[in-house]
Amino acid sequence: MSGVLLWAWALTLPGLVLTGLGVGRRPGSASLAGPGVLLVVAVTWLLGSRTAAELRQVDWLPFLPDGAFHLRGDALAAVMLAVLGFVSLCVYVYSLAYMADEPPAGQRRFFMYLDFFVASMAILVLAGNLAVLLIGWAGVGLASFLLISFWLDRPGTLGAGLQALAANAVGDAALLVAIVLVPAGCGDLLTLQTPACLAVPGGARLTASLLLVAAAAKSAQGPLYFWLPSAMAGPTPISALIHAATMVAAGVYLLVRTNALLAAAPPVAVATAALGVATALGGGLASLQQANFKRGLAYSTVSQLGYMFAGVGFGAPFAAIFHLVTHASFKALLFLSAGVVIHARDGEEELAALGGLRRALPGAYAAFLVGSLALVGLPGLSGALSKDAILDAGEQANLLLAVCLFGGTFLTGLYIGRLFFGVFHGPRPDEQPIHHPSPLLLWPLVPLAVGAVVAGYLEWPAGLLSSALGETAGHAEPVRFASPFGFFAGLLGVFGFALSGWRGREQAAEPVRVGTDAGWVGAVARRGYGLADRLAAIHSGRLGRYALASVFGIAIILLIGLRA
Amino acid sequence: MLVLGTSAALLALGSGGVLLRRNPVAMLMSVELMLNAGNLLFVLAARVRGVVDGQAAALIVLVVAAAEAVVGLGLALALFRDRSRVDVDDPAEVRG
Amino acid sequence: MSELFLPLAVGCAVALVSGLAVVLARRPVHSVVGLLVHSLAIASLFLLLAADLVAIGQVLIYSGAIVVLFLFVIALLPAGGAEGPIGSGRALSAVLAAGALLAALAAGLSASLPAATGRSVGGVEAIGRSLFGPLVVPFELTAPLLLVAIVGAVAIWRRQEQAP
Amino acid sequence: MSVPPALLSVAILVVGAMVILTLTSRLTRDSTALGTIGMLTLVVAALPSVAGDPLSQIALFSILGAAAIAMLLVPSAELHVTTQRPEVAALVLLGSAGAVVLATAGDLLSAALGLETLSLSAAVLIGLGRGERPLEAAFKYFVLSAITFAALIYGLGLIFLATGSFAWPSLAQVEAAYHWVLLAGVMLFGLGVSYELAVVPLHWGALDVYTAGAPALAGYVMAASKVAAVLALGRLVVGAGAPPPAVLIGIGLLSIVWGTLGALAQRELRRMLAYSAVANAGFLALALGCGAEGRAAAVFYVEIYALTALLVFAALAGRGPGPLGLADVPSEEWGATRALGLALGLLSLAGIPPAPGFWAKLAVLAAAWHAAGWGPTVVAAVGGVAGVLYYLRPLPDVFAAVRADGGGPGLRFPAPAVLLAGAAVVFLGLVPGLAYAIARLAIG
Repeated sequence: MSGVLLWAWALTLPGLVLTGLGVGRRPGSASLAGPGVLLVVAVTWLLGSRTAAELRQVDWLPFLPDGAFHLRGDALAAVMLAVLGFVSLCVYVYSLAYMADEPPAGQRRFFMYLDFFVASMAILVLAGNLAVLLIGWAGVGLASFLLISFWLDRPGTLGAGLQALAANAVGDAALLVAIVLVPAGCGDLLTLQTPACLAVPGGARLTASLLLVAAAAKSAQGPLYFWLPSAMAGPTPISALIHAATMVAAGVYLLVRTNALLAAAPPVAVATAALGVATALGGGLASLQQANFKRGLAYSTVSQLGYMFAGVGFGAPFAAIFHLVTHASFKALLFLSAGVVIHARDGEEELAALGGLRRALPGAYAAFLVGSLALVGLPGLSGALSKDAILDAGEQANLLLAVCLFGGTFLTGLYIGRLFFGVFHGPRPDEQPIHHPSPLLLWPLVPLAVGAVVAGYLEWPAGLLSSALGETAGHAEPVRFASPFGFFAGLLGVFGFALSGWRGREQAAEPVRVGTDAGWVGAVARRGYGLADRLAAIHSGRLGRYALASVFGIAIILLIGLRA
Repeated sequence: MLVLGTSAALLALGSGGVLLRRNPVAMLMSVELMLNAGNLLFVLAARVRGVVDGQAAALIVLVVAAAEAVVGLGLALALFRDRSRVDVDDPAEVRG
Repeated sequence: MSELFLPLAVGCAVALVSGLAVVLARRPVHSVVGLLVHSLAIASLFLLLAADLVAIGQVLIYSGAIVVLFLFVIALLPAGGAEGPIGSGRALSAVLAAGALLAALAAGLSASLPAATGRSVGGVEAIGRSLFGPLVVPFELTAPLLLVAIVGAVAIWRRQEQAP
Repeated sequence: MSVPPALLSVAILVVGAMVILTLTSRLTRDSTALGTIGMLTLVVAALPSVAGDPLSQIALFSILGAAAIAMLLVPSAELHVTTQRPEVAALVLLGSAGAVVLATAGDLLSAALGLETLSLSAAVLIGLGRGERPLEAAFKYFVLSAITFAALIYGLGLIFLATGSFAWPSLAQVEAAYHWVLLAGVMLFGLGVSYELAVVPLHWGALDVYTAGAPALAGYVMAASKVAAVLALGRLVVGAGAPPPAVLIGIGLLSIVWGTLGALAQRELRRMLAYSAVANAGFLALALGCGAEGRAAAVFYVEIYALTALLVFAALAGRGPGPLGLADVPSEEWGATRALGLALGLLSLAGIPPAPGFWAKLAVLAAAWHAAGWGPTVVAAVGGVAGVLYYLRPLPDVFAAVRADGGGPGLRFPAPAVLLAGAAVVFLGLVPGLAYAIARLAIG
């Protein structure tokens, strides 16, 4: 079984080829088996003997400090694969219906991108060293770009995809530097913190900071958050799978995987926590200001990823992974039920045009309610337990940050309540027709809703998840839970949620305009492209100028070379 | 020393000519000046070093100069023959 | 060496002045005449440096073939190859660039030069030994180069002549 | 006297070219026979590599490989006069001969002759393209190359003055009095070779050629000259210890920044590729300045880059020489082979692992970190990842335009070349260690 786990990343590739060749009556149906088998493999491994497996082909890339082709299948990887398989299976089924209006070639392309994404994500979590991690890391970035830009004829999709690429590129640059600066023989994700591997100027702080930058870019933290809301230009299933449940959590995964390194660099750990808390609060505030349904949810994702970062920074990698697991199911649920709404309204995403859909779309209504309550942390639901774990760790590690995070739960209640009541309650703003969703759109919501309710009990009270993860997610001692801190945080969230309901639909739909959208990105992009245009304009095509520049260049380089 | 200085000056003079002239043929003639500077250097070095290879190399470079002139003039002729004005800065449709 | 100084100086001066004429002459034909004089001056320098065979080659190939080729092409160019006025900016930048190149070369050459000693070598036989001895490979490699030049010139001409 | 294997290959290439030229009138109509003779020559010319050293092996394999792909593309090359295919094939062979000489020459005078053979054939090859634009590009390329070649010859004169021979020089062994003369000579010679590399500030002519030349021929010119130039520069740096590493690194970083910014500004695919070629040349120059590991990385990089660029240009061959605006990509007629070939090439150029372009960048970065430290590594890393912003831009359009049945009859020819180059790219991506090991042996 362990050997199969190592090669789980290849499971969706047959589907990719078959779909590409046009197999299957309904485009994409040939791809369905991939994530299903992936889920089965991961769960079987977790329920079975849980023997870790490794594959190490040394000197695959002889020029790197650690250029082995190195896969490692362990508990952390299996948990991530299980989440990936579970959410992607739901999303695949959902997409069969959601994308059914596309031309067949487009549907096939969509599923091929999805298959490619799942394979890349699986490589990412199975990677044993930085070099292999990069394959998955870049692969998911590429898949994200392609899927954000999937609807090419719609304005802004390409720009949104390029934004995602740009933010990813920042992280990739940091990762590239990290991969070459470690001493020879280093690169294994688990041994980066050993003294031999920290023998570089800068040591643990430098390496850990570079990984933090990479993770922040992938998980839309801090100033690099800007691409995630724009990424909502892609189809909604993509927003659920890639930009909520799995890919954006890759940064969290990386930090958890290398948590020993973070522990060796306390200042960076504090920075991680602070970054997470700031993003959790900022994301929550920003969500309140969105006029667009999906963007509101996207900022919620930014905010929740901030909780996970805070958990890692507090020295509780297990809490972060736990929240990652619960968040994957309830956020995917929220997005998919939002997708039902958007599909029913022919792509309408503006909050001002949505409202009063409670009776017309009871399935989506129920699903969104469950997801919202799990998100705000209604005691007993999954989100409550995992958030509790993070807050609890924060209380012990850094009380000030933990209190800020505690306050953040109120924001969570406010913004999700605003979206929920704004879309489903109140009067209908117009009388546009509503398509009733096909069963294929609704069925995938059921397992996700179940997950959103019960995922927390994977850990509480029996400690199943922490015992399964063991050392792979730090010293995963079972969390205390039902701490007063966490309990009151849940109540605060519910209070915020109720407050939004009480304020009513009209106010809810009205976005609070403060203007925290990333202005700096636009400015940087304008400057950059302006500079590029000016530089390109130097190339006038005139031979005289070119010759002049060449002779001057030769003279100057000769002078410099003789003086150097 | 004198000849060495002359060759360096010729190289610079030729490069100045390439930059100054708008006529492609004059430009190529200036390039020939630069190549002549190199040849002068070869012969001088053969003398200074007492190695005859320099002179032989100068002969080979003469051949190279001829080959270059042939191709260069061919291209210039093809490009400018149908134009009303001969100016190397005129064909600027391709902007790298 | 000292008895050679004066002739060498004259040769250099003629080479430089005629080179200047090539660069500055307003009409291309004058440039060609300048190139002819320049080539002969270089050949005389070769003679003074005891490179008889190279001098002969210079006269035959340069003065004989290349200069004539330039003349032909000028005749074929529209308007006799007359060029437009040259702006002062272009002149200034050309002088500056040439000056920069000269300065860079001077920086390399003036730093440390040994006294010009040397002994005269040359003669047809010695060059022949060189061309078929140590330099046989480069000598043979002129063959593909010339082949490229011939094929290239013909092909470019055919391109214009047989264009649809 | 035994003939070095590389020279034997050169002789075979020249003979092949002469055979084609002799039979021109017959081969004009029979493109199959033309291709057969051309490919046969290339295969036979590759045979001597069995007896060669790693340097000549790598030079022969990469240059002749590029020539083979170009030979497959000759039938689809957009020529001004379509009856000139035999001349084009002959010039490809002769240019390859020049490139092999430049890369493997035993002395500097031979290297200079090889360089001139290569750049003259390149200028003519480009000049034969359809329309006025290729001719203009060829003329500019030629004049600029003539300037740098004259500087190179002067540098060769200085080297001869300093050492009294045309052997590959060494700064460490020259008499102290001639130190500066030799340094100046090596710098000028190196700059002359760098023109083929297309680094800033000698990139102008190459930019025009990559932009306006017929794709089939521009790809070949780019690949052959970069491979040969890297090998020659690498040998120069090993032997002479000059140009100084700082200069190479400086030129490299300048080219990376320049090429990246320039490519970001482009709205046309060919021009974007041309500017990105400058950025890639920057990586090569940077690597050449980074010690033994760096030189190996440079050779590794140039093999992969040349192959990938050939793949991209092969995929663009046959569609006509005109500009291809990024906005017009969807309306192009893309067969599945060409579209996937283009996509694979772009992915590799952008540095998406496991495409080999990414390994090449990593190899350069690793060498840069050890030899040049922080600053250059970070600049190169940022320049490298910024590539995704322009290389991947057309990708969604290309994928969306794939039709299994697409591609008219005129686009049939490039398919074998695309498949050949694509297979090689995939191989290098999965087994990068082999190519790196050979590169290390050749010039480390």
